[in-house]
Formats: sequence, structure tokens, C-alpha cells
Amino acid sequence: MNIDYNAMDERAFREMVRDFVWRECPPGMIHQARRMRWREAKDWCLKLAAKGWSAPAWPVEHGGMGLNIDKLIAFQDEFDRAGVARHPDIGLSMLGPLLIRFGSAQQKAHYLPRIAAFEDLWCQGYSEPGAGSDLAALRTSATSDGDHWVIDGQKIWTTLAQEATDIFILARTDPQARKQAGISFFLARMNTPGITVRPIRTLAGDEEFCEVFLDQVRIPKHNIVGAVNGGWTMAKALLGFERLLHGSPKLAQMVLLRLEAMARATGRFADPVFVEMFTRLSLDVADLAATYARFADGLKSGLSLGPEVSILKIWGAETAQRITEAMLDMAEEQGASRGAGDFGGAQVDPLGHYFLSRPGTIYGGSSEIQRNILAKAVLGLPSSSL
Amino acid sequence: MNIDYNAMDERAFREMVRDFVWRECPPGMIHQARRMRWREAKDWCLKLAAKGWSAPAWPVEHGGMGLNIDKLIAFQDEFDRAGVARHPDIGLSMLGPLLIRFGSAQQKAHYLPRIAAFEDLWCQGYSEPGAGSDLAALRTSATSDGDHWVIDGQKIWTTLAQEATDIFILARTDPQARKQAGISFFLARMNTPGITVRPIRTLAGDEEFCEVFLDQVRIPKHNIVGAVNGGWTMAKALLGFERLLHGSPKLAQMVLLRLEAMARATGRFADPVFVEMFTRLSLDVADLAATYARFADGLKSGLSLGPEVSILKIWGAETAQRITEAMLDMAEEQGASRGAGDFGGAQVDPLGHYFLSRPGTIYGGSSEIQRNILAKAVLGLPSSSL
Amino acid sequence: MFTSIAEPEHRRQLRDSAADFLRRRCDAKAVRAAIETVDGFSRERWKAMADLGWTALLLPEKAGGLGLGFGDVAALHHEVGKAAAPEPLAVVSLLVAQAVARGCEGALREPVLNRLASGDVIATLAWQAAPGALGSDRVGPHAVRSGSSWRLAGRALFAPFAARADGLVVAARVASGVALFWLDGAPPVLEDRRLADGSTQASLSFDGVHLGTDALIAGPESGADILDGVLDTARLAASAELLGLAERAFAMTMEHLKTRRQFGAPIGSFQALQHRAVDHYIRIELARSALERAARVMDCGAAAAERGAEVSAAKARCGDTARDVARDCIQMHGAIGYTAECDLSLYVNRILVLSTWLGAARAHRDRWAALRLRSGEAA
Amino acid sequence: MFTSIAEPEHRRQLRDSAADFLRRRCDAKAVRAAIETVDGFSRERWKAMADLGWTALLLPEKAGGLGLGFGDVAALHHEVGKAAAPEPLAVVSLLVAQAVARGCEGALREPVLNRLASGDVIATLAWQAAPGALGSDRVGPHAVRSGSSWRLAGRALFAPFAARADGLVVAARVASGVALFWLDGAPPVLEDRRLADGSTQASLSFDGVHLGTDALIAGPESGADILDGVLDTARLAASAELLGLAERAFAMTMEHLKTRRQFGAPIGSFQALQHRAVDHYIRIELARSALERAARVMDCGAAAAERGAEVSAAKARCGDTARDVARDCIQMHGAIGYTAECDLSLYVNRILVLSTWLGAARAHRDRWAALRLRSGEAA
Repeated sequence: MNIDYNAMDERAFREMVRDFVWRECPPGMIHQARRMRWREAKDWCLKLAAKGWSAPAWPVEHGGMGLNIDKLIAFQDEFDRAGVARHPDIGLSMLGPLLIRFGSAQQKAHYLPRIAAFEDLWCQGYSEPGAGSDLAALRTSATSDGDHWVIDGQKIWTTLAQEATDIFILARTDPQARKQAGISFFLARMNTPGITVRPIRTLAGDEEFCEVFLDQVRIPKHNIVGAVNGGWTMAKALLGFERLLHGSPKLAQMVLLRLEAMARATGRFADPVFVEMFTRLSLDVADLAATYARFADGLKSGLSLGPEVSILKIWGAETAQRITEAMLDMAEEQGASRGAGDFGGAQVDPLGHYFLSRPGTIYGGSSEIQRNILAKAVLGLPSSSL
Repeated sequence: MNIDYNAMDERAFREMVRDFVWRECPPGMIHQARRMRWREAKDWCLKLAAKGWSAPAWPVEHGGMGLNIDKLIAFQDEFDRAGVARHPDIGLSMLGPLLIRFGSAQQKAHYLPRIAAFEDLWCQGYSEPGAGSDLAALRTSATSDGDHWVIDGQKIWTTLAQEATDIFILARTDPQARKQAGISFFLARMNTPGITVRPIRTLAGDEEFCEVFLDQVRIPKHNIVGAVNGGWTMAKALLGFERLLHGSPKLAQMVLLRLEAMARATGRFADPVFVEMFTRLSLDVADLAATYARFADGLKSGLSLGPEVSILKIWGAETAQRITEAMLDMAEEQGASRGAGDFGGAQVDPLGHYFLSRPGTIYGGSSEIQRNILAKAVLGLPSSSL
Repeated sequence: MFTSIAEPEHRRQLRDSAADFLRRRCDAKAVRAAIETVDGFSRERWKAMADLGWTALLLPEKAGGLGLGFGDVAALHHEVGKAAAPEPLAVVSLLVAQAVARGCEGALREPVLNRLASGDVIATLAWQAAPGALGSDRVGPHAVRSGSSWRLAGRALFAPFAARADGLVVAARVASGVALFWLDGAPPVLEDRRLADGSTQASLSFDGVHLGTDALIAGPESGADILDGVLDTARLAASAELLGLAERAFAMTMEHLKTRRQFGAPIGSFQALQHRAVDHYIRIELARSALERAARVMDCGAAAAERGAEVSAAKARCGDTARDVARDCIQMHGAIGYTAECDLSLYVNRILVLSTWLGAARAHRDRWAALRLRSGEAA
Repeated sequence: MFTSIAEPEHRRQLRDSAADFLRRRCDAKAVRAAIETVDGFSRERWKAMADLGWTALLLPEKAGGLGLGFGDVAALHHEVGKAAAPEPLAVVSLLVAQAVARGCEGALREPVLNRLASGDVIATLAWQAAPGALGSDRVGPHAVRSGSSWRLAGRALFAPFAARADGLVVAARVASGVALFWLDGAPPVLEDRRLADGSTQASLSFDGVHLGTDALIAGPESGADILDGVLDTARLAASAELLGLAERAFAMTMEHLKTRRQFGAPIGSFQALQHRAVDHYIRIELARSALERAARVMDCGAAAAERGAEVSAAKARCGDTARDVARDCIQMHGAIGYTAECDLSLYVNRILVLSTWLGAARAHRDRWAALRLRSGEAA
């Protein structure tokens, strides 16, 4: 099993990935207008894990594929082209890289293999009610009690907490410290007494997010990552991973492909007004992808990501939204129905895609907040007092 | 000559106006992408004056036509349909109504007939360098000296000051008073010693605006309108006239008609992409006109104009801009030329119209400032400290 | 917040009584309860609406109606929209009852109109051949006379509430035009779908359906005109509901902006949000103007082309505005705006349905262009 | 402010030397002086640019050129755009010199290329049949061989600087394709027009023009390909200039926002303006990506269809972005932005010209769609 993927020719590597995806990925995982649940994704996840492909970006010594950036992009690209839906990946894409960088040797040895094998499914206790994107206003508290921390508070917008086995939690360990100082980063089993989950129904009718109530939750002291009161470092690093993740053009590309499938099946390419609009959207996506590649090139040549990387998330999320609005337009009366409908033989769920693309401009720092940051940090415009 | 226009049937009234305009208006005044100079407009203006039609909105006793709002709209509409360019009208549309409301008997008797006969051409000394839409920051001063006021300062964006015979000036008569208090409203001949004019060349290559320098300009005390330190009332009233004037759909309608003329002459109505865009723009203009009519109906039924009237100016100016951008798009390579070009036989100046529509979102309270006011005064959103 | 221009006294009374009823009987909780039922609306509330005369607004007084006009229809549906009421008011009172009232002079007329006006039955209209079809030139079902009966065939799409209906007007192509028939009892549902707002729409198949000659409401000499007329009337109502929905969604969002704080200030004090809010306010006012213009033109008895152009202008403007307002209200609410428990969701989902019902914006702009630009009359 | 990704060393040197030259020789005052002359540019500065080798960037070193690539052309023109330099660099060095260099193997080659490279002559290209025409399928002039000469006829539109030129490449339809000819001396100008930026464009008439057979640069076997190739090369340069123009106009506006105060604060602290500024920043970065992609594809020697698609994508994006940036920079400057004395005017006017030159955005999007969507390859 010790293949050096990075040494492979890109074409051969892509063929290998494509071949596996097309052969093994269940049809129910393809072209979905919503996030997959564990019961739906399980077969596929276990196949990936068995193949050693669950953690493409992790170093080989931690059970990952150790792909360099070119191969990582190619790997992801083949998944996207096939239309593979996102499986539960918070452990893999968020916590894993964080532990690799900041975790203790014991934490790495214990958690990483379990994440890569999908034995543990993680969720993140990050946002709080009323705090939105303003992390400095964090109110969940952790107080020391012997060899435990006792956590009290409430988290919200926790993706798929109802099926997670574990949660990582940001909590305030020093109530005196100002804002970001005094926050720590904890790991907890979801079955710890005092943790309750309440799913939140979304506009789309799904229960993708949850509230997580933390009532006197006792966590062993060794379940802290990094230093006590050092959680802000972790939070920033997570934001960094998120920025890259959220800047990916893949949602926009996926919905553009669905729009194209609808249009081809229903003969809309004979409508010049549609073609004009589709062309604009295609170029919006192509130029997003080219800009993403430019940032990736920068990373490869050793530049670090500055705040300007936010433009990818803003443009990607807003472009995806525009595309789904075009899907609704094209669907006409059928765009009002819940669930996939038949468009000249193509099965597409325009309303589902419309809803799916909404949170992209809200979570992980809303588009408004990203614009505030860019205006000041990149354009050097003066602070407003607001 | 004592016709009661308001008693006429609307159709007959319109026919009368249309007939006069089509017969008498010189071709050089039709479909112009810039403001007319006095030498270009003179013949037409004197014809209007001779007919008694120079001041349609003024009461009959002051030499106006005394039209009610329906007839006023019809009158203006016939001018617009014929494509009549705007002649020098600051005395007629701004100062006249102000004097009728606030002027002394002597001022009315002296100035109004001269304005209606185009003997005097007025310009307005309103904006100042660096003050933009922020009138409270006015710096031009007037100090009392015997039976004169002595005015010092500088005005800018004064439309066609180079050919005006008179100017009205806002100046600060009480430097101690805060902001809007302490301002007065003066009338002056342009040939008064100390007044110098410097035309400003615009992007479009015209000299539509001027700077006016006021250096120890002595004005007789009776040339003040309203009370000393009461100029803010005048300024607000002017803003009120301007709000209505600036809310008119006529610029948008005029450029839409030019766009249509270009498109018909060049066969662009066979292009579905053009038709889709033209339809959107047409509905933007039609709904603007319907909203304008709704406000006019409100006025007729005795409602006063609240701050929400600003929506007309914002939408009208921005719609006109979108239309002129569509003209540029349609003109393709010809859109880069200065002056009118031939479009399948239609003579149109897309670049001129593009430039002409720019100031609409800047002067008379920029679109940004209008939005600030609407957000607070109409939507009741909280003040930002900015 | 929104500009009110003087309305006739009887219309203001209609509005006030509607607003009062809806406040009492149709708050967000009541809407939520209704749309989670199998019907997707409340039969009780429907009956109460009928008792108020809402199902018979346009019917002449001698037929037991209120004898009101299109401006009044727009006013009522504007209020209905503000409440996001899910009852099939436009379907029953405008599509169905108006088709019967305008077309039928036979024995069916009185009993059907009475049953519809009383709120005892739900009925719907089936006609549409394909997505984006706007009128009598695109009728799906067809019929041939065979002795003393009509043999129907073909399909109709997007018939609202058809799987919950107790009767149906069906438009069918016949030899020389379009005829309208009354079909008593449960419609022949092929596939029933639930829409974003909890309401339902069905596609119907008329293959094998036979009707007696007494089922004919309107023959080919008038069927097409009546169909196009009731479709435009229902579009006027849908436009008014969209306006009301957009206004309320916007007003809820303004409240949210005033109360929710972030970074130490109410988010409504952020200028970027203020300016976007103003943009929506402007567009809502334009939508109101377009709606009022269409109602006025209809009240003046305009010809079909004029009526069609103005109704299409209103439907396109109200539909686009409402959808854009909905989209941005979600964004301005932040994450809470994406949840079903936020009342905003009721408005967003209903806007998503009504903005496509009886033609989405693009189709209506195309129709406006076909009616207005051909003759060289631009704006 | 703008993202810089590592460039090859020789390109950075080219940029630095260009920026240095332009800073010294082509500031706003110098641009203003040049565009008010009859020529609309400075012949002195033109000569100096030639001395730096800018007219011979793409020519092989053995032909006296610098032997550089398309990425380098884009970099140079990006700098030229930042300075709003009015000289006809893309016209002479890319349209004309490249047509001669790629096509001509006869006696004309050396002397013409030398005269062009030296900066001693201004020459232009005439080909375009109609507004919106993009390539060899829409050539205006035509020619027939008659004994030992070619008889030309027909018109060409939008030939830049033609009334100031001392020579001309003309593309003409011939029996079996498109041929290119060299025409020495003053072009046959029908109508000369001054453009927004002070430059000039003429329409030409070739009726009655006779050329010797030695005037043939490229025959029908290669004329169309060469014409399409040089047009795309010049579009790459125009896209780069547009990017540079947009960047500088934007940067000037950001400076204005930082220094100008209103209502007691710098206007750049107003959030609504900040967010709009960010929107333009994003689009400028997208334009940069599109431009770099097109240059890379051309440097890889892509086939005509691939090259055409990427160049059109870049021209559409850069043209639209620059025009939108220009429009909003006027607005964000306030009244001063509408005056000719504000340096912004130089940028706005040049953007208005270059965004339409060799095809405006819509034409290029249509071309992209024709090249990319037909084959089913979307994005």
C-alpha cells in the first residue's frame, strides 16, 4: 500500500482516482443538493478509509495520503467532476490538521487514526447564540475543578451534532482576560453527561445544524489542545483552514454543472438569453478557479496566505448563489417544489441547491464581515467606529 | 392671451402644446446629449416667452401659465416626447418659486418678469469646494458694512455661470451660530466687482460647470431674500424644489427613447438578448414613471412630500445611467467616439449620454447621502456615528 | 414605513377588516400549524374567509357577491400576503369562481357558485401544457364531442391543491378553440407534489375522462378569452400577495436590524446594510406602483392586450422584487434567517412559490415585450 | 494592495524598467499634453519607447527583437496601462509588426520591420467590416489580382491612428481567403474621428487603390490565420492595459477616500463605500487571473480555438471590470471625478476606448460561448 502518489504522473494519478470514484461511489452520493448524513455516506466513507484515501492532505505518518498541493487539487477535482457529495469531514479537514500541528503526542496517537478510519465523527462547538461571527464575545465558560474542567454554556450552528461522537469546544478559561485572550480549546465525547443536542430545522426543511447545550460538562484535564488560555491560536488556525476550504470553487462548479445538465436536457442552449447568462456565470466560475489556482501557486512558491484570500470565499459563495438563482429561473414553476424534479430526463433539485448555497455567505465570517476586513487590511481604508 | 389652460380638455391641451413644440422648436434643440448654451437656446426661449409659456408652473399673476399638476405633467411630457433639450432654467425652476414664496413685493415685481422674459439668466452659488453635499459646512461669509453686505468666498459646480447675468448666493452671516443657523440668501448681479468665473472642463469635454470666486463683493442690503440668518429656510425650500425636479423620470425616458431609436435603426430588436435587456430597462422606466405619478397624486390630494420622495431621484438617476451603459454596449466600437455618430441612419451620441447621466447620482445630494437619509428618516434604522 | 396614498373609503374598510381578521386568526403560529397539515391550509379559516365574502369579491351583488373591483382584489390579497395566509383564495375565488361566473349560463352556474362562495368546497383549475405557458395558446388537455358527451384526454401541469380539491374547472382544446368544463368530485391526479410553502400542486391526466354536455361552462367562442382573463386576474392577486409578503419580510428584517447587536452596535447602524435596505425599499415601492397601475387598468375595462401587458409588468416586478427581498432578508438576518423556526421562513418559502406561479418573471417580461415592443410603443 | 505572485526574473526587470521610464517620461501632465496635440500622442516618447525595444518585444532576437513571450507582452502593457500612456504601442508592435513578421518573407520584411522597430514610422492595420466584427470572417476590404497588380476596393472601419500613419497593413478578401498587403505612405482616410481619450480612429476606403504584387505580405493560405493571431495578441495587450488602467483608477480612488473628509470623517470610513471598493478589488483580481491564464495559454502555443477562447475571456473580463471600476470611481470621487482636470479622467476616457477596441465584452463572451459551449465543455 506504500504508493508515492506525489511521484506519479498527474494524468495517471487522476485516472486512478477517477476510476475508483466512478466504480465505488454509490449513486446516492452523487449530485446531492444537501449535506450527506452518516447513514447515507457510511459505505462510501468506509471504502475510502479502507483504501487509505480518507485523509488526502494529512502526512503519511498520520495515516494520510501526504499529497502535495498539485495532487491534492487533482484529487479533489476528480471527486468534484464526478459530483461526489460532501461526507462528514469535520474531523478530517478541521480537527486533524489542528492536532497534527498543536496536539500532544498522545492526542495524535489516540485521535488521528480514529478520525481517518471514521470511527469518530466530530462536530465543532464554535458559534454561540447572539455572537454570530464575533468570536471575541464567547460566553461558554470552563472552570477548573481538580483534574477536570467543568464547562457551561451553549453552542449553535453545530453541523450535524446529532450524529457526532465527539465535539471540540472553545470556552473561556479566564473570565478576566480581555476578548480573545483567556480562551481554551477542549475535546469531549458527545456522550459526556451534561451535553444535550437540539437539531435546528432549516429553511430547506433539513436538520443540518444543531444547538448544543453544555451543562456542567466535566472534561479530563488532558483533553485540552495547546496551552490553557491559548485557544485563540487554535481558533485562528481553524479560521485559516476554513478560509482555504471556503475559498474552493467547488460548490460553484458543482451547481454550474447541474445548471448545464438541466439546460442541455431541456434544450435551453437554443435560447440566446440563457446562453448569454450561462456564459457570464461560466466565466465567473472559470475566473474564480483561475484565481484559486493563483493563490495555490503562491502557496506552492512559499508565500503565506494574507487576508486577501477572503476574496475567494466571497466570490465563490456569491457566484454559487447567482447560479442557483439561475436554476430557479430556468425551472420556472418546477422551482417551487421540494425535492428533485425531472427536467427533460435530468434529475435536479433547484430549490435544494438554492437553499444549499445560502449559508455560504453567512457562516465562517459573513460576506459583510469579510468585506470589512478586506477594506481595512488590504485596501487600507480607515476604520469606521463601527 | 388669457386662456384658462386648466379648463382645457387634456387631449386638446396636449395637442396644442405638441403642435407648438413640433412647429417652433429648432432642430438643434432636439435630442441633445448635453445641456444647451444660451446662444443655442435663445431663439427657442424667446419664442416660449413670447407665447407666455416660459414659466408653466408659476401663477398667472406672476407671468406664469398657472398650470395645475395634471396639466404641468402633460406640458412637460410633450416637451420630453419631442426630445426638447433643457434650456437655461435655474431662474425659472429654482429662484422664481422661491421668490414667489419668500420674496418681498419689490423683489417679486422686479425679478419675476425679467426671469420669465429671459432677460436675466440666473446661476446658483450653492456648493463650495470640499463641502460637497454637506451644506452645513458652508464657509462663504457675508459681513455687514453700512448699507451693504460684503461677501467673500468661493462657490463651485455652478452650472453655466459663464453666461449668467445674476447669481444667488448662500453665505454665512453669523459665524458664531452652529451649522445651518447663521446662513443668509443673497441676490447679486454677475457684473458686480469682485465676482470672477472660471469654467471647469468636464470628463465629457464640456464646460458646463464653473467655479465662482467672490472677493469683497458688495451687495445692497435689500438684495437679501427672507430674514438675515434665515437662509436655511430658503436652502431647504430649494432642496425641496430640487427633489421634485430631480425625481422626474424625464432623463431616463429621454435616454431610453434614444436607445430605442438606435436599436430600431440598427435592427437590434431581432437580438433576443437585447430585447430582454431593453424590456428590463423599459419596465424600470415605466415603474419609475408610475411611482412619480403616485407621488404627484399624493401631492394633488394634499399630502406633503416626505423624505421618501428621494427614491425617485435615486432610481431615476441610476436607471438613466444603466440605460446609457446599454447604449455604450450597443454602440460597440462607435461608443468610444466623441460626438454623435450614425447608427443605421439614427444620429446618436452614446458617449455624450453616458457622461450626461453621470452627475445625476452626485449633485443635489449624492445617491449615497440620499440612501443615508432614507435609511434613517424612512426606515427608522439607527444612526451610525458616521 | 411604506408610502400610503389615499384609497377609496370602502377599500380602506376592506383592508382594515382583512388585517384585523388575519391578525386574530392567522398569525405566524397559525400559519405554521396549517401548512404542516396534509391539506397545507386550514379548512376552518377557509370557511371563515368565505363567510367574510372574500371568495365572492368580484361577483355581482345579485349573485351574492360583493360587486367590488380589481383594485379591491389587489388590496385584499395585499393583506393576505402580509399574513402569509396559505389558503387557496386566489385559486378558488378568482380562477375557478370567475371562470364559472363569466362563462356559465347553464344549470351549473348557481349551485357551483354557491358552493364555492360558501367555502364548502375547494376547487381548482387545470389547463397548463408546459412550464412557462402563460395562456390559452398553451392548453394541455383536449376534448372531442362524441354524441352526448365529451371525451377528454391529455395532461395539465401545476394545478394548485388539486389532490385536495372537490371539483375542477378544466380548460381543453376543442376543434375550434378552447372550452371550459366543470368536473365534479376529486380531480384525476397523476402526481402530487409538495411545494416550498407547504401547499401542493398536482399534474393531472384526463385520459379516459368523459363528461356530459351539461359540464360545459364555456364553449370555444369564449373559452380562451375567459381562461386568459381569469389567469390575469389571479396574477394580479398573486402580485399583490407577493408585494405584501415582501413588505412584511422586509419589515421583519428592519426590526431585526434595529434590535440585533454585533461588535457593540445594532447591526442596522452599519451603513452597508442600510444602503441595501434602501435598495429593497425602493424596489418595493416600484412594485407597488406597478401593481396599482395594473389594477387601475383592469378596473377601466382595458382590452386583453393592454391588461396582459400591465399584469405581466406587475407580476414580473412583484415576483422579482419579492424574491430578491427574500434572498437578502435571509442574509441580513444572518444564520437565524436560515432556520425554519424564524418566521421569515414562512415568507421566503411562500415568495418562492408565488413568484413562479402562473408564470415567473422572465416569462412575463417576454409577454410584455411581445405585446408592447412589436407595436413600437416602448415605455 | 494587489496580490503579487512570483514572476520570472526577466519579466520583473522588464516591468521595473518600464515603470521607471513611464514615471519619468509619462506622468499625468505629460499624458495630458500629448493627448491635446493633433496626433493624440507624443512622437518623442514613441521614439524613446522604440529605443527601449518595446516595439520589438515579440520579434526574434535575430530579427533585432527581444525574443520575449506573451506573458512579457502582458506585463509591459500592464505597466503602460497604469500610466495611461497614449502611444500606439499595441497597434504598431503587435498588429502591424507581427503581421509583417509572421507573414512576410519577401523583400519588404527587413526594411518595414526595421522602420517599425526604430519608431520612425507609425503604421496601422485596416480590416474591420463592421462594428462587433472579431476576425478574418468579417474583413471589409477586398482585392482581385489583375496582371501584375492587385486592385483593392471596399471599406475598413476603426483603424486606429490611420490619419496619422505613414503605412498600413490591409487585410482584404481575395478569391480563396484573406490576404494581407503592405501599403506605404498615408492611408486612404474616409473619415477621421477623435475618441474619448484623445486618440483617433479612421474609416478607410480602398476603392481605386492599386498595389504591386510585391506589396503582398501573406497570401490566402495564411492571411486569415495571421490576421486572427495578431488580433488576439493585440487583445491580450489591450486587456493588460485595461487591467493597469483599472488598478490605477482604483488606487487613486482609494487615496481619495482616505484623504477627503465629509461629515467629519474620511469618506473611506463609510462602510457602504468600503464594501463597494472591495467588490471592485475582487473583480480586478479576477481580471488579473483571466489575463494571466490567457498569456500562459498563448505562451504554450495553444491552437487558435483555445487561444481565442482564453483571450476573449480575458478581454471580456478586463473590459467589463475596467468600465465598471471607472464608473464607480467617478461616483466615489464625487463632483471632482467628473472634471477633466482630475487625473482620473485620463483613465476613465482611455478605459472607455480600450474596452470597445477590437471587440467589446458582449462580442467576446459570444465568441467564448461559440468556442466553448458548442463542444459541451462548460467551465
